[in-house]
Amino acid sequence: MEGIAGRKPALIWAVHLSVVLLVVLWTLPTFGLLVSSFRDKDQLSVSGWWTSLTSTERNLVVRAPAPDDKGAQRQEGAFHVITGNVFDGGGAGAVSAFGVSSQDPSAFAVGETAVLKDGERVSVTETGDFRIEADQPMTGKRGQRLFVTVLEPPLFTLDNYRTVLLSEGIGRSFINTLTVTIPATIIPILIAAFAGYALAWMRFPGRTFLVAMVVGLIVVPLQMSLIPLLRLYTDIGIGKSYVGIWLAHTGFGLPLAIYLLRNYIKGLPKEIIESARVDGASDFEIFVKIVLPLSFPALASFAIFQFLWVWNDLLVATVFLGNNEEQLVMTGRLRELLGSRGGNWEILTASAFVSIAVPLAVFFALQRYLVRGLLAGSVK
Amino acid sequence: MEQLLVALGSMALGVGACALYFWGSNRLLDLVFPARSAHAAANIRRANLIRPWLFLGPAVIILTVYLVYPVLNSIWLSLHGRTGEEFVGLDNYVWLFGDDGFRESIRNNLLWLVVVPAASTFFGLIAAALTDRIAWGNIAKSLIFMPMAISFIGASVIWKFIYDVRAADVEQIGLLNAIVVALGGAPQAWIALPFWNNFFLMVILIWIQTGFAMVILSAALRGIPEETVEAAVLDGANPLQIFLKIKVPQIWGTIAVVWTTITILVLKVFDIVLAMTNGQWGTQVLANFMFDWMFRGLDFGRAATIALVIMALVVPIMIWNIREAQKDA
Amino acid sequence: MSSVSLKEVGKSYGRVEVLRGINLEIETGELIVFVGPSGCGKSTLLRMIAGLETITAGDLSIDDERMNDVPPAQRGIAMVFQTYALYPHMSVRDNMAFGMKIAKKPKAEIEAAVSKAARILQLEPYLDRLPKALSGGQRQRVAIGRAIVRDPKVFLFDEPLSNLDAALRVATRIEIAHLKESMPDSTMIYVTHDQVEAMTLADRIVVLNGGNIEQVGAPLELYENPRNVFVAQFIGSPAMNLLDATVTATGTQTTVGRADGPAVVVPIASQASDQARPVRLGVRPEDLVLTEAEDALIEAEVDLVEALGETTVLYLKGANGGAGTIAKLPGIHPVKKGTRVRLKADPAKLHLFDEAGISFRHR
Amino acid sequence: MSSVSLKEVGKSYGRVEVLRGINLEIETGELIVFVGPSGCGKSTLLRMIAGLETITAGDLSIDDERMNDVPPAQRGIAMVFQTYALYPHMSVRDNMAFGMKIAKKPKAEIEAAVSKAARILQLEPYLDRLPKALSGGQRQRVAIGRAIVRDPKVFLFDEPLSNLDAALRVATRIEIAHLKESMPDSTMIYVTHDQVEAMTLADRIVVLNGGNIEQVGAPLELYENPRNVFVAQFIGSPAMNLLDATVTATGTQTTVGRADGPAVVVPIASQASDQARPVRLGVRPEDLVLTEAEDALIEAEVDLVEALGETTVLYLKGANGGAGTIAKLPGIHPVKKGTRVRLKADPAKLHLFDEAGISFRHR
Amino acid sequence: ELLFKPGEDPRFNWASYEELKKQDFSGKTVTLFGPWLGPDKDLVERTMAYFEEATGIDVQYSGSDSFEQQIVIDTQAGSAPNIAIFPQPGLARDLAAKGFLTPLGEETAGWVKENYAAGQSWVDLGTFAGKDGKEDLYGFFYKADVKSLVWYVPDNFEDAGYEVPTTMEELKALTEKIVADGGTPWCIGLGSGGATGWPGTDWVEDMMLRTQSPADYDAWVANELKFDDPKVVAAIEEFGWFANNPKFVDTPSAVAATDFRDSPKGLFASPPACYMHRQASFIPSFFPEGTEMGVDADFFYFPAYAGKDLGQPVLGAGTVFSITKDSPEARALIEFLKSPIAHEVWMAQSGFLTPHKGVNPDAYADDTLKGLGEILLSATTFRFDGSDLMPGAIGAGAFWTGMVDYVGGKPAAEVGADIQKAWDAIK
Ligand SMILES: Nc1ncnc2c1ncn2[C@@H]1O[C@H](COP(=O)(O)OP(=O)(O)OP(=O)(O)O)[C@@H](O)[C@H]1O
Ligand SMILES: Nc1ncnc2c1ncn2[C@@H]1O[C@H](COP(=O)(O)OP(=O)(O)OP(=O)(O)O)[C@@H](O)[C@H]1O
Ligand SMILES: [Mg+2]
Ligand SMILES: [Mg+2]
Repeated sequence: MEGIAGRKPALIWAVHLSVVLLVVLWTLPTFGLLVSSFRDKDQLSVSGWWTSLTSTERNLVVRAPAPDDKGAQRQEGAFHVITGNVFDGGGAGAVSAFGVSSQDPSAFAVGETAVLKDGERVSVTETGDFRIEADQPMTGKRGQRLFVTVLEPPLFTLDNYRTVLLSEGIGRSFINTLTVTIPATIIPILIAAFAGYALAWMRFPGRTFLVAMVVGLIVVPLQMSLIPLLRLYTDIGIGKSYVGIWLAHTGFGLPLAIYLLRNYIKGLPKEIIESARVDGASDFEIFVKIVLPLSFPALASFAIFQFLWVWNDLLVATVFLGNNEEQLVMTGRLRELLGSRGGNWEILTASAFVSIAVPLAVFFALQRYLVRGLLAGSVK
Repeated sequence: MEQLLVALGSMALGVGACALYFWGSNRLLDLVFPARSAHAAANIRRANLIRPWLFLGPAVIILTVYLVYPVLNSIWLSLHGRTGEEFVGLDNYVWLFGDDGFRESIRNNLLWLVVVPAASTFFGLIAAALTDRIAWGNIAKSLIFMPMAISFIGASVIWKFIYDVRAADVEQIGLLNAIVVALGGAPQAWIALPFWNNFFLMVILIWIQTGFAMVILSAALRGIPEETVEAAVLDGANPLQIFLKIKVPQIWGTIAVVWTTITILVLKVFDIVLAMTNGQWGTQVLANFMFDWMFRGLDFGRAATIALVIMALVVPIMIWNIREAQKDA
Repeated sequence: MSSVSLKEVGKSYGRVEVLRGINLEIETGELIVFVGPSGCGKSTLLRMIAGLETITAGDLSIDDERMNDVPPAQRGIAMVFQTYALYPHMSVRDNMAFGMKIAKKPKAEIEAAVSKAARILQLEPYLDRLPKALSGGQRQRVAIGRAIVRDPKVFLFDEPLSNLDAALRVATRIEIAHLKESMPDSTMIYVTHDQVEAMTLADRIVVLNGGNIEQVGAPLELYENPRNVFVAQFIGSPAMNLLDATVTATGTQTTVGRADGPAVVVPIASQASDQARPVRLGVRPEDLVLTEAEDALIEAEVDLVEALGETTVLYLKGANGGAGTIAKLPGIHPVKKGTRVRLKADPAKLHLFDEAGISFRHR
Repeated sequence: MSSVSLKEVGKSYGRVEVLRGINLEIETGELIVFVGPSGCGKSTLLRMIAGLETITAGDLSIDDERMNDVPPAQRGIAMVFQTYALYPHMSVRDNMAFGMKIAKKPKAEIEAAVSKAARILQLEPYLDRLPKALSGGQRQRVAIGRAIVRDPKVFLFDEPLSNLDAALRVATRIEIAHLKESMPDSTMIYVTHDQVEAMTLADRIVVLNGGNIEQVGAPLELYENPRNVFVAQFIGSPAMNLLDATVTATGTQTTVGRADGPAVVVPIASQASDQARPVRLGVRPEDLVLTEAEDALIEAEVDLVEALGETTVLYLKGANGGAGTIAKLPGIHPVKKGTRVRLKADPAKLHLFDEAGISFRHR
Repeated sequence: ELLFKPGEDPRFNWASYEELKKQDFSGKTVTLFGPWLGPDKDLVERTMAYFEEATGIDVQYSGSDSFEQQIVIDTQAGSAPNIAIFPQPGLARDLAAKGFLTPLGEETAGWVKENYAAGQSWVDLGTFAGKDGKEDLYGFFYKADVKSLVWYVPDNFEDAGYEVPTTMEELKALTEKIVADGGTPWCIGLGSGGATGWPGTDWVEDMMLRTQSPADYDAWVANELKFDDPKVVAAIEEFGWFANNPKFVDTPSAVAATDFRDSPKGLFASPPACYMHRQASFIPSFFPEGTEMGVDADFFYFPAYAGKDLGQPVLGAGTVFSITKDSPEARALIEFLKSPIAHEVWMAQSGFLTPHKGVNPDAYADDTLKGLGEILLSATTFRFDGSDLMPGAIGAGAFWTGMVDYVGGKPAAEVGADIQKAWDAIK
């Protein structure tokens, strides 16, 4: 195909460009999230992530120490002075203008002196040092507000991740999630592989019906099952436990797993299985020694899906595992972080990224099996 | 550390118990009906009658408990009132078909059912076709597939960043509005924009599912015999004609499978709607509608009725799939 | 070391009867080949012997023991499949050892059996490779090795060579012939639809057609003395020419008259009742030779000439556009398309079939 | 209606040179066959002519027009693939019409062209079927029909018969021969590795080996007068036997002496400089006949006998375990394995090759 | 580990703490499940620590922001906690009707009536019909919120020369004056993820109390006064006067899409994006970090019309403690909630208001809280958040959607009719 004569190079360029466009469109949202998660939280909420490399102009409101506070006020010659720096509370940058009233926050350029109604004089330098002086001692419980226009350099920080990762119990949740996810990925695969083999290669009455049933059950919305199942668990004493959630994930993942694996196993060459039979292998041995190794691509690709699903699941986990410290899973923990800090984009971004890191790793590790495994057998 | 051990222990226990069942039950069967004895033939025949059920046993039991029973339970519930105690006949169904929320959900769901599978498959097909022709196609594929690994909730966070809206006079931090503003438009509250907001939500699922469609379709495209394409080249077809008239028709089967899978997903997914709008601004869909009635309305009868409608919507696809499955059974 | 006997064996898939009333005795050490057109039931019969298909009628015995209900592994057979059916995830060594491992044989014994088989088949250098790293011929050798290792009473081969290219097919065929020689006690049953394979390998050939046995016999017997039209045409390539004729005189010799040629006297006995019977006169293309004689068996226009150097094949037009005859002449003959040629044959090499297709020699 | 000319054509994939310095003039109306062992570059050459592979060196002209950079569809060629390459989703009719539809030909013209091709190939009953509902032979006919419809200057065939079974292969081969006859003006280039096909169909055969042309010539010329050992062994089956020898006398006839047999006088000229030269004496298996004479060309023990009825093939053991010789005797010969036989050959049919493998007749 | 050492701080009623010690439940546990997460969770745990310390009961609190779904599933499935903390009484009533709650008994009802300001109304709010239809006290209110508040930045008012309005008329005038001055008066955001729309319901409820009589309000909550009644429609339109005037709000096109947690940030922007924000007493949690209450931000009572003689109505809300799985320990915990110390310890931290008359108001951590507490205790008319009292399908469904639709441009009458229709459908 590559070598066809008379091909136009323009066409090749068009293909490259289109792919670039597609890739950009598809990665841009995630990329934005990634960039955002490293940004300073104050910048994050006022400027788009695409501006993160340029300095941003921000209007800050700073309150000078209240005159009534001890030690805030000094006498310098004839004047009573309050000094400080607008960046005392954090941040950095160059001040370009300031104001003393919310009505006109950038009334004065740096270096100028603003005179307040009560005669106090305020000046701010470019580095953010401010000075308030008055002829009489100043009074009041509220400090003077200073409005400064600051050109802030781009700020990147790992704080967001620190907050998320170091938040209490996240390690525990990580282990909990693994405890849920690994068996909840392996058990359905094991059960489905056995069932898939039986449905593909063993002869027994009712096989066709079972296959039809499996396909039919793929579409059952799992929300229907939550309450009856939890009631059942409570009745038989499983309650909220790992066993319960493993089985639940197994149940919900099973129809698709059986369907995919059966298709794949059915597509294995008949002769290989017969050959093993002639070699004296029982069905169990055929399954374990021949079918299982040969189905690895299918197992892996289903594993990806089941893993992603279980890892990202919140509903099933909260229903069957409970919310207490000992049992909370990652998604639950992150949602808790979000729930209590809904407005904090920085937590939102970092925690969203933390939550997709492991699935992404699993995906990249197993993706090469994906195609082979999923497709074989399902399409003729 | 101790947690870790407990975790490892219970994982091993869970997986081990499952493996042990299969191994043990087979072993038991072989002991009861030994294959190398006087009645070898009869024993083997008897064992072969039982063995499929050993293999299928756990699957059948779990499917029954986790899926069949809840379906039956739902049917029963749908004929009962909110407490699930008084029998109300078909009242729930009558109510449902007269309900505005339901009509809105059905309308939106139909939109979703048409748009999402179509768009995902379409973009997946385009991506597959294009990435297969270039050297860095695999990298491109991985990147396009990446959203698949992101949870619906995570995706919602990501897209909130795209659809975010600020007052017209401050800087937009939502990408879409930033673009609109840069082009001289006024910022829009995208997810509140009647009717169109449905599409903004669908975009999220399309974004997620395109990778899936792409991966599968790309495999199918590569399975097309090269010679048919070369024959078409000789016949004078241009690349577009080859794609549309030669390649696409040959992978219809796969396209149908991809389409079905995404369709089923569309009907089941409620997370995106829940997280983005919870059905406000006219974006209700059935799955979320059901969720609403179950947990806000606390009316299990109605929730079950909606669930059954969701299932009913998939029945045609289900029948088609069952037929396909039986063809090679 | 074992004889196989089939008694009235039949096979039905539901209502479809695929094989019926198969009777066959295969002796220890024999190499029997099943041939027949596609779909005639060769593979099915073989798989029934292997135990991979249930036998729906009749009895199968190996060494006088009824085997109908014995599972494949216990029948003492080994099978080589057309598609090799190697376990793709196991090395050559493990492929060959699999059966013995399943049977929990001691390690040393397995090792010995595998290396012996590998030596016979010259597979030693490949023992640790995976099947995908082997050529087609090597794969088929591994498949055969796997069978040898099991030390079976009966070897079953289902078209083992049909996935190989022509040159490899010849080479592997010769290898199988040598293998047979080196294991004189093993019974082998071999399925093919390639008659060259059948002719060259078989002690006896079983010709199957439509679920029935048409003829059983040594290869040359089938060639020289086919029981009926089917066997006559199936064995030999190009197929035997058949000329319509009518018996005009009977006795130890039979005279037949023909519409489009002279009468022929064939040295085959016939009865008086055969008088005036419509028959078909069979003559193999390679038995025809060019002649100048007026009373040639065949005189026809040449439709196509295939000069292969070694032989020259003439495709002759039939009378009135009917089926033509084919002649295969040794060496190079400068015959041109469109010329008329005359051909004769040694009367001893002619065959005579009645309306039912049965050879006069076999009545 | 068109001639094809290749001038110093070569092809490299990156550093790998697959074809080099191919010079070939194909005349209008000729049927040229490319043969050669697998991987020698036959398909690559054909695909370069088709435009499916770029030409990395030299010039390709069709009708004296340089074609190197012309896209495939504009070259006036049509190609038939080994795997048929039918569009599986289109009916037979649409398959044949596709090219014309793409070219936006008027409906009536398409209709006429399709029905004409269908008539020629007897495909009329199948026009509305999908390819999957056709047998292999029918599919290949459709593929040929698709080529005919395009009314090309040059037909290209890439092993069109190798997916068919033996009987169909013969039948379809004959059909192609007829097709060629009915279109005397079309140039055809045909790739195969089956020498029977090559011999029977070709006007001229091009023998390729390792990216070079070994010999170009009419089929019988190659058989009777191979230019070198490669061609000699490649054409004819089983391959020509080669016996080591040394020139002992030169002149219009050459005498060679042999270590393991009597001296032989071959009616081939040699020069004085050839004296004492080590040579190889070639004799085709089918040219050997049994003899009782003491001074037989070959005397050896029979290793294996393949009795095919029509012929009997003897595999003879070589001296000291070396490569044996093969003899192919017409008819049935009651030779037993293990006996010693003597074989002679007509000296006129012997070949003589020098150390470089070049035939003495071609020097 | 106790935040305030017993016996030390005289603001606290340590006697009530000592009283608790008389019970001994060592080794017992009680499970508590509520909606509080993060800092709120720390607060409740720190408070419960006193109960644990005194009685030896281990309190296991877990929180979930999908509490509403979770508790439904858990009660249905029989795996309920001992005590559930409902953010609103509506859901508790539904569960009581299904028989999943245990009555708290006459004695507790009497206690609430005695000790809570406007005791009877708290008792009424916590009294539901059980499965058998019999009315009982099922919900114990602990931790209240005042909703009729407007938050502002005093300095901004000062800079612009605005006065805190004391009547609705003044508020409206101020709103228009700010617009005339070129500013934006209000920040309104109804967004709340899955619960989007609820802040709008609070507006409407406040407007109902300011335009109609308390009796009408009660009738409306019980749907005796229909949603499409002109009175209700008028209240919705009152809300619209503020929210639907593009000049009055910060992001007019995105009122519904702006998250209620982001919305107040406009107050603190420079220049201010808006001057006022009407929201309940919990909102300071979402003010920018370092905001000092009383200095950087303050509140004033969302005023009533001077022209209408409806007094000073206050809209409030509260969390309801109910026993979902009965046990002596659960009972003991309810008893604990009655003791002043249980209130005072939380009051002294943050975000806690109580109608308990027997606690020391000085225990409030700051003046703002104290002020809020006073509003709660001295309201002439106190009414509970109506949407919380309506059935879930309305109060947490149709009403929310209606608000979203309304700020999206749907006429008030239609919105009212839609909600009423939904209400009719659930009967
Ligand atoms: N499972 C089945 N159900 C019904 N008919 C079957 C089944 N398997 C095989 N047949 C039929 O049995 C007949 C014999 O099949 P078999 O495979 O034995 O033929 P064969 O002689 O081996 O042909 P080939 O040379 O093509 O391998 C065929 O007509 C086939 O269609
Ligand atoms: N894309 C490629 N890159 C590198 N080498 C190639 C490529 N395609 C073909 N070749 C090599 O070119 C040589 C010629 O290949 P070609 O397919 O022409 O052989 P062929 O004579 O047609 O063989 P066959 O009879 O098996 O079809 C082979 O050695 C092959 O390995
Ligand atoms: Mg080739
Ligand atoms: Mg409310």
